[in-house]
Amino acid sequence: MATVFSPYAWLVPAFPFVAFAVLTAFGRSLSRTGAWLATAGTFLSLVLSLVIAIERMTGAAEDYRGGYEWLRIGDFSLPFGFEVTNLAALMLVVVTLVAFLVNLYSLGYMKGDDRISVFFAYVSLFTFSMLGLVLADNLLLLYIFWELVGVCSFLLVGFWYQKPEAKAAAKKAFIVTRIGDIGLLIAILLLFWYMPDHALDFVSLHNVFDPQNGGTISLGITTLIALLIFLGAAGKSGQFPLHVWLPDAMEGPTPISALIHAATMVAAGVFLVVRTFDVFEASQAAMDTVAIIGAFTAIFAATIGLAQNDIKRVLAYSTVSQLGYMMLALGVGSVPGAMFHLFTHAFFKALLFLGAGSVIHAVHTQDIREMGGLGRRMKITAWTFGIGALSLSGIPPLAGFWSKDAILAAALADRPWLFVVGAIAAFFTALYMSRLFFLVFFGKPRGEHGAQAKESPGVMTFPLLVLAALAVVAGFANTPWNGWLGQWLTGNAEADHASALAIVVSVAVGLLGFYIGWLVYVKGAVRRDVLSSRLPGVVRLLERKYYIDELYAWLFVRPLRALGDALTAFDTHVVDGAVRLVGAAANGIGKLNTRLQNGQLQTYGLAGLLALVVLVVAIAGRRFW
Amino acid sequence: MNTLQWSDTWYLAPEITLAAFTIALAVLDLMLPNRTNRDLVGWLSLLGLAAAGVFVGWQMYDLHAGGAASAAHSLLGGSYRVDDFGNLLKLAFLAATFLIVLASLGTIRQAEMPIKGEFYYLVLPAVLGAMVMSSSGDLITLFVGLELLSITSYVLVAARKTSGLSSEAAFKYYVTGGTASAFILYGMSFLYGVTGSTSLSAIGQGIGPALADYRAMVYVAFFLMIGGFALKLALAPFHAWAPDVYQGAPTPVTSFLAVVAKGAAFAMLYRIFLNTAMYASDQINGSAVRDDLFLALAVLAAAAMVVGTTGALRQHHAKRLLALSGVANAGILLVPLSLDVSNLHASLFSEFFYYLVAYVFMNVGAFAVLSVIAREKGDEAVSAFAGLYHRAPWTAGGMTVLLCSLAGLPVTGGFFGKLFILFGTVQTRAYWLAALLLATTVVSYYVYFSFIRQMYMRSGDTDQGLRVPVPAGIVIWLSVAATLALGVLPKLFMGWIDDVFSILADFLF
Amino acid sequence: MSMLASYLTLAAVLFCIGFYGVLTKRNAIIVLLSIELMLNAVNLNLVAFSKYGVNPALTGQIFSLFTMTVAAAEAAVGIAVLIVLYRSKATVNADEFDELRR
Amino acid sequence: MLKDIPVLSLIALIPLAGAVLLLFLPGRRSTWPRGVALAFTAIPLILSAWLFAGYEPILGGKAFAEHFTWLSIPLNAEAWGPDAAVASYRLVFDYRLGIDGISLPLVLLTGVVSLMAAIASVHIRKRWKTYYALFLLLQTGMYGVFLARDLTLFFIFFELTLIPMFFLIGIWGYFGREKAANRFLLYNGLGSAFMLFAFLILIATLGFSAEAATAGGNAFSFTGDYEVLLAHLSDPNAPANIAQPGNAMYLSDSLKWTAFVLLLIAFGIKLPIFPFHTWMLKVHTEAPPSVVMIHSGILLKMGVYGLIRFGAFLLPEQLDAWAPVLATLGVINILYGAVLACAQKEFKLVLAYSSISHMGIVLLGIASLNEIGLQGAIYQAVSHGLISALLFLVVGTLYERTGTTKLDELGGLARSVPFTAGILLTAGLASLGLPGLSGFVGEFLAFLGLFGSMKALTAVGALGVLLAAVYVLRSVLGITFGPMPERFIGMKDARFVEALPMVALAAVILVLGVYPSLLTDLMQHGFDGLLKQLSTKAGG
Repeated sequence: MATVFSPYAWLVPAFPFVAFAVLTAFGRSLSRTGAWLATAGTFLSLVLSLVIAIERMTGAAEDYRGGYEWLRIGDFSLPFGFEVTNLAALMLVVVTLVAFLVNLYSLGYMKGDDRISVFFAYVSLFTFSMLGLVLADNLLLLYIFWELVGVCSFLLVGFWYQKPEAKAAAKKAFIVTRIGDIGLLIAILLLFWYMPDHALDFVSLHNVFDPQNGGTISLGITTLIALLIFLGAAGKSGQFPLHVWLPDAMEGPTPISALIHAATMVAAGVFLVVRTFDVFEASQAAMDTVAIIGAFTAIFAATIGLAQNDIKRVLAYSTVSQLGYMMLALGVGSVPGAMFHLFTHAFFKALLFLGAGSVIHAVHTQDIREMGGLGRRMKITAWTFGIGALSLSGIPPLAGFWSKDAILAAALADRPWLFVVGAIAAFFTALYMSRLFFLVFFGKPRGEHGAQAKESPGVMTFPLLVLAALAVVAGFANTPWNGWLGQWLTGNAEADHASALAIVVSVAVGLLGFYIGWLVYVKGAVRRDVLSSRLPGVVRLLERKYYIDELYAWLFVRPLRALGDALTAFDTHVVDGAVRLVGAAANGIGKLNTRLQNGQLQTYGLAGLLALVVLVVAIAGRRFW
Repeated sequence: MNTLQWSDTWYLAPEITLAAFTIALAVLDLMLPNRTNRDLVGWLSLLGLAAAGVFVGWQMYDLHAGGAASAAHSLLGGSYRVDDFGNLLKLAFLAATFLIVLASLGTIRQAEMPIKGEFYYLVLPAVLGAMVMSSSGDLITLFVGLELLSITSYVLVAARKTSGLSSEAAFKYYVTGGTASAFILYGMSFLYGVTGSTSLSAIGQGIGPALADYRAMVYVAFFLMIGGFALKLALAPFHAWAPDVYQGAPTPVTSFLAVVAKGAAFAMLYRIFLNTAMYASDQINGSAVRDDLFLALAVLAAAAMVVGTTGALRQHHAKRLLALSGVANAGILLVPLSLDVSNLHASLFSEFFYYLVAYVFMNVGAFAVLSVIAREKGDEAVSAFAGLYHRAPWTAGGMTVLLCSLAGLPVTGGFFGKLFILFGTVQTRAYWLAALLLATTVVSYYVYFSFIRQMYMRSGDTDQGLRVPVPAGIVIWLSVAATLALGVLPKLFMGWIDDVFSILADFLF
Repeated sequence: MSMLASYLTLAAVLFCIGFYGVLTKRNAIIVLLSIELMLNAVNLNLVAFSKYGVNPALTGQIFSLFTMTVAAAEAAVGIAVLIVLYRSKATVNADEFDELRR
Repeated sequence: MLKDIPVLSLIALIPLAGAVLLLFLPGRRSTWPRGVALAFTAIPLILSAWLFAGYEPILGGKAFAEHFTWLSIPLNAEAWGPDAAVASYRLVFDYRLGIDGISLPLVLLTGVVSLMAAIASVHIRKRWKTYYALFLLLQTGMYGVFLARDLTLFFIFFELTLIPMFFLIGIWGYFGREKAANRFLLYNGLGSAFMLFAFLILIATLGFSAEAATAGGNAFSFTGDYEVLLAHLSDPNAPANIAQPGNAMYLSDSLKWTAFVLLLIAFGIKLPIFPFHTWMLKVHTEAPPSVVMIHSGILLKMGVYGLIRFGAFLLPEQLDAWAPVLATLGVINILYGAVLACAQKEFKLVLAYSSISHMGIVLLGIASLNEIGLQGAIYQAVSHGLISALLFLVVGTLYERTGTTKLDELGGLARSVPFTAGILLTAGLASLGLPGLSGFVGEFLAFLGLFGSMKALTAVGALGVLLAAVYVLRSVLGITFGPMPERFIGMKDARFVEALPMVALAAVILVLGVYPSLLTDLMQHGFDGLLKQLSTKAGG
């Protein structure tokens, strides 16, 4: 069935871009209206993408591709086009929806900030780039938008540029992700030279790496390419060991954390892997790497999350951990699982961040030890946050449960030990979420602001409600008994590895974790410092995030600085010294001449005589002996 | 017809004119009462120089009147030749002297040179000597010309009677000059010995056969002469006297020494080497005497370029600096002659002469500027140029052009002169010379731009305008114009040289 | 030929003595004289060659006449210069004439 | 209509005319000189834009070639010597201008940057007349370099840029200006000396050709005409290619190598290639910003251009053989420059070293020896020109206000001068190769091209991209972000004259980043000749 709306898909990113352009052009003059304008732009794209998505859901419209030639050199040409697939359609909806809600939310959250128009300009730019990334039909174009979203994230993390932490965090975010980007870049270079007729678009990627007509590219190269792509993905999606930037990125305004560092951009890595999944499938080694890194990240980040006291950092580490889950899913070959989790996670994690934002808005602190007892004062926030927390902890029947279960099931089917890891991570997840939730909303107010905290305005609570609703229902898009989403995404009916064991375990660990949390932080049945008193080392280790940052400082930052200083010395003394030496040499000869000029005529004559003798001996003399 | 005919006097017209003017002016100078300004004598000597120049030009026209590509008139049994080589150089010398005298009018202070008249009429015999050197076909005439030039210039150097420096310079110049003459003469005597003749052409024919049994003596002859000439031309390391003498001598005399005396010595060198040394090789037992001799010249040229340029690096006295730059330039001027004359590279004289003319203009101009400044500040250090940009922007600009030419930067005569010489070296694959030439050129940037730094980037003690005497101004701007013209349209001049000059008719006869 | 050889040797010796004098003598007068000595060596050479050289002719002797004349003129100027110099410096020590240097 | 007027000569010489005109105008106040300078800077830009419009890659700009016989110098008109049949040898230096896909982008770059620098020269406080006269003279030199099609002419224009630069640095520079000026003059003078040496070798061999026989016999000539040299290069019957004893014009391999190495050093100094880079540090720090815009924006590109135009086209075998060396040098440049840029405490030095790093990328492009890489090299040259010009424009603007360029004395300027800070950030992002800005395209193409031949080296070089992010963010954020010292409170943001060129340059950078075909289409057939040469070498 021919598609009607897909040809207009390019409009989806266009709206936010227009908003961005207008805001940058005359942002200062229209501060608040500008904000509304940006929101409106996002809303338009939301509508359009919904239309597209619905169209594709109702009837299986074939993929649509459009675009023009960007750059032609000799007989190489680099096209510039967009492609609408079901995957893209889904991402469009997710991105635009979250973006719209965040815009709405920010209207309240950022009120009174004198650079609000700049803020919305950045957000619109980000939305544009993210949508472009989703729609890109070839790797190069994807890379371009990939970098753009990176920059937007950098700009927004550093939005409060006067805070040194924000500055540092922004720098860190950019540079660390850049490491991954280089991997991706090299992967693109490799593909360009190895692909038949230098094609970089995903369709030909799919065809070339398709198992039946495979073998065009050697396994080694394929693995290399896959790993490099994954390096890029790891950078963006904060996979170990490139996860360090994500928690620091929480220096940015909270809505940004929700939009970029929870729902959309960080998921771009997962999206990238899905987009190039054929390459991965062609190399088992790559798949293993993805799976193992993913699983490790999941449990690693979860453990750190247990010991953090900054509400946003806890959520950040949980994001890292969840992204790990998605990678794990991909590693074990379940694209639907990954996409499904990405889908649900976008909602409940955005919900959690926005909720956290509303809390921070109320109490002006991010330290959960200074909060508490907010449940009574901020009902909506508390309830929605609770839903989000439960959903994340995988308590049925909330969305998080279904998606996480899908992943665990896939892992169990593929490699049981990964399933175990995942389950433990799930337990930790539930634990730290309950800790967070109970510490914030239960008990007595601890911080000075806690007492007179009040509920946030409507523009901020409305998105919470919407997201909460989604966090509840989104899960039914793909339940063990109907794998609709998976089918819709991948086209072929996914062999769903629904297994009772997986369900039981995931439910069990979820509930257990939450229960323990309740015991410790509400009922006080177990003393809080039970761990920190018994094995302080472990707690310290977790609080300091396994000393990864320090490790990097030792491994890279200091050596670079040292090398820089060493080379500076080298440059000034050796290289430039050589130059000066040449000059000195010329001067030296000159000095000899000055030495000769002693005013004594007879000295001059003597010099002449010697010279003549030498000349004669050297030139004529050689003829005689 | 070995005796002097009346008809020959016409060919000697330029020389005779100069001689006549010399005597007349000497007498006039005696007659004039002391209080009258001697500039009159100066203008008259200018007239004499101009007249001689006209005659030379006329003769050149005559030589080519028949449309003959090139001809030469030899008189007094071939001991004196009126040919294009000679005429071209004569023109150059006369022009240079003309400019120098013109510049000196109004810039020489009475205190500096008590009896200016002497200077004005002693310049003439000096030029006469130079002209004789450039157009003799016989060792004797060459020697006489050389001595005429040298002796008069001894006196000129001493012209600043009152100053001990001047006379010390004169003494040094005298001793060096005398020694040089002695060497040259001694060498000549051997040349005469092995060939039994003093006429260059005869020597040229005789020297090849003579090699068979007198090879050593030929070597001695030529190396003695080379030593003498090296001393005269102040080629390193025979150059040490030059800075002293240049510093001590009055500025106009300095520039005369730097330009005319040098040029004349080169003329003599060309005469001797192209007419005799060229043939100092016999095919029978192929002894490479000729190659050795030219190689010796090349080595001397290289040494001069290196020592002159680097020495100038550490020099802060403008005149001494220009003296050392003169050493370097002498080296450059020597390069074309030192290159192997083959059918591919017969352009040595064009290259030499082009650069010589460029050198004349840039040097005379620079010395004129220097004398203007020195006259006003009484200080001849490079730092005397400080802030010239503010005091006389146009003069500063002109000086900049001249310096660029000295440094061999486009688009100036100096640039193309060096370019042609360079091309010659590369053509004959004398890459080592080319490399040295380039290297020294780069070093010389620093030397010459030290003036520019002073003029533009330092501020002098005073900022009130600098008064440039009209004659000096004319000279400066003539030189600048000529330098630029040579730089923008080398074709005109180079083409003219090529039309006029023929290596076959003038040498190798 | 041996005749010629001896003359040439004598001339060479003279020349060397002269040059030696130029280079070493402190007294400026002596220096001037040494130059004359060198020129005389040349004259000797020329005359010898014109007598015993290849195709003997008078040219050499004539040349030597020229040389002498010129040398005389030169010497005159030299002495004059020296006198002027003596006026200002009140010495004839060649090695004290080093006001111009560096 | 374009064909009728000598548009190239106009482009090259109009600035000179302006300079001459300036000498006769009053220079008391800045108005007159400035106005004239702007006018005479704008005209060539317009003309080159016109050129851009009328240029057809297929024709390779033959339509615009200009030629006046300038000087053909008789070396020797004698029938003399061993072969008496020879009538004359002539040395032919002609005035030849031409344009093609390689030079046109650089000409445009020259136009844009010069105009912007002229506008940005408001910061010049003294001797306007002299300043603008020299400024115009400099332009003539630069245009000439990119347009000349005769070796000698090229050299003359190349030298012509030295003198004005010496003055511009030495008179209007900062504290250490004289030293910097000297360093510049001597170092570059050395470079041009090397170049001249190589050129003369080529002229004396490749440039030798027989002309129509005259009455006196055959006439021969040595010429520096680029086209002739190219023709002889591939012509087996050219004397330069005939190896027989006594053939003085034979261009032996050793000679070729000599020439190649000489050229490599000559242009390596301009580029600059490590270790010949120290001179440009001084220039970057000591020269006035508007001059550095020209210097870093255009003069360095003359090295790139020369290396491709002569090193590559005239000596393809040597380039082919040395491609790995060039690539290695490029990688060294990239990493060395980047690491040092990370360690600097003076913003100008950061920029200087970053230039070194970026020029390394150009080297990579050249070393790739394929069309992508070569185009990438040119593209990178152009974009780096624009970016560094913009950066130094900002530097000048900031220095005007803060009086310092030390990183540790600056900070938080985004608050007091948000616009300038924003531009600075943009320029920084462009220079670290952010897609969508011109920097990325050049970088990407260069890497892409080289990757075809040398994968490992390229991968190593790509680390430079990471380091670029490090040093750019370190310095730019150091200046704009963080808490702001009190003394910067109440600073005025960029005036209109300052903002105008900033916006213009930023716009060009953006356009080139979004729509690179604008330039690459020009270069389309620019390298065909060279590539054919290389392929034949590979084949035979």
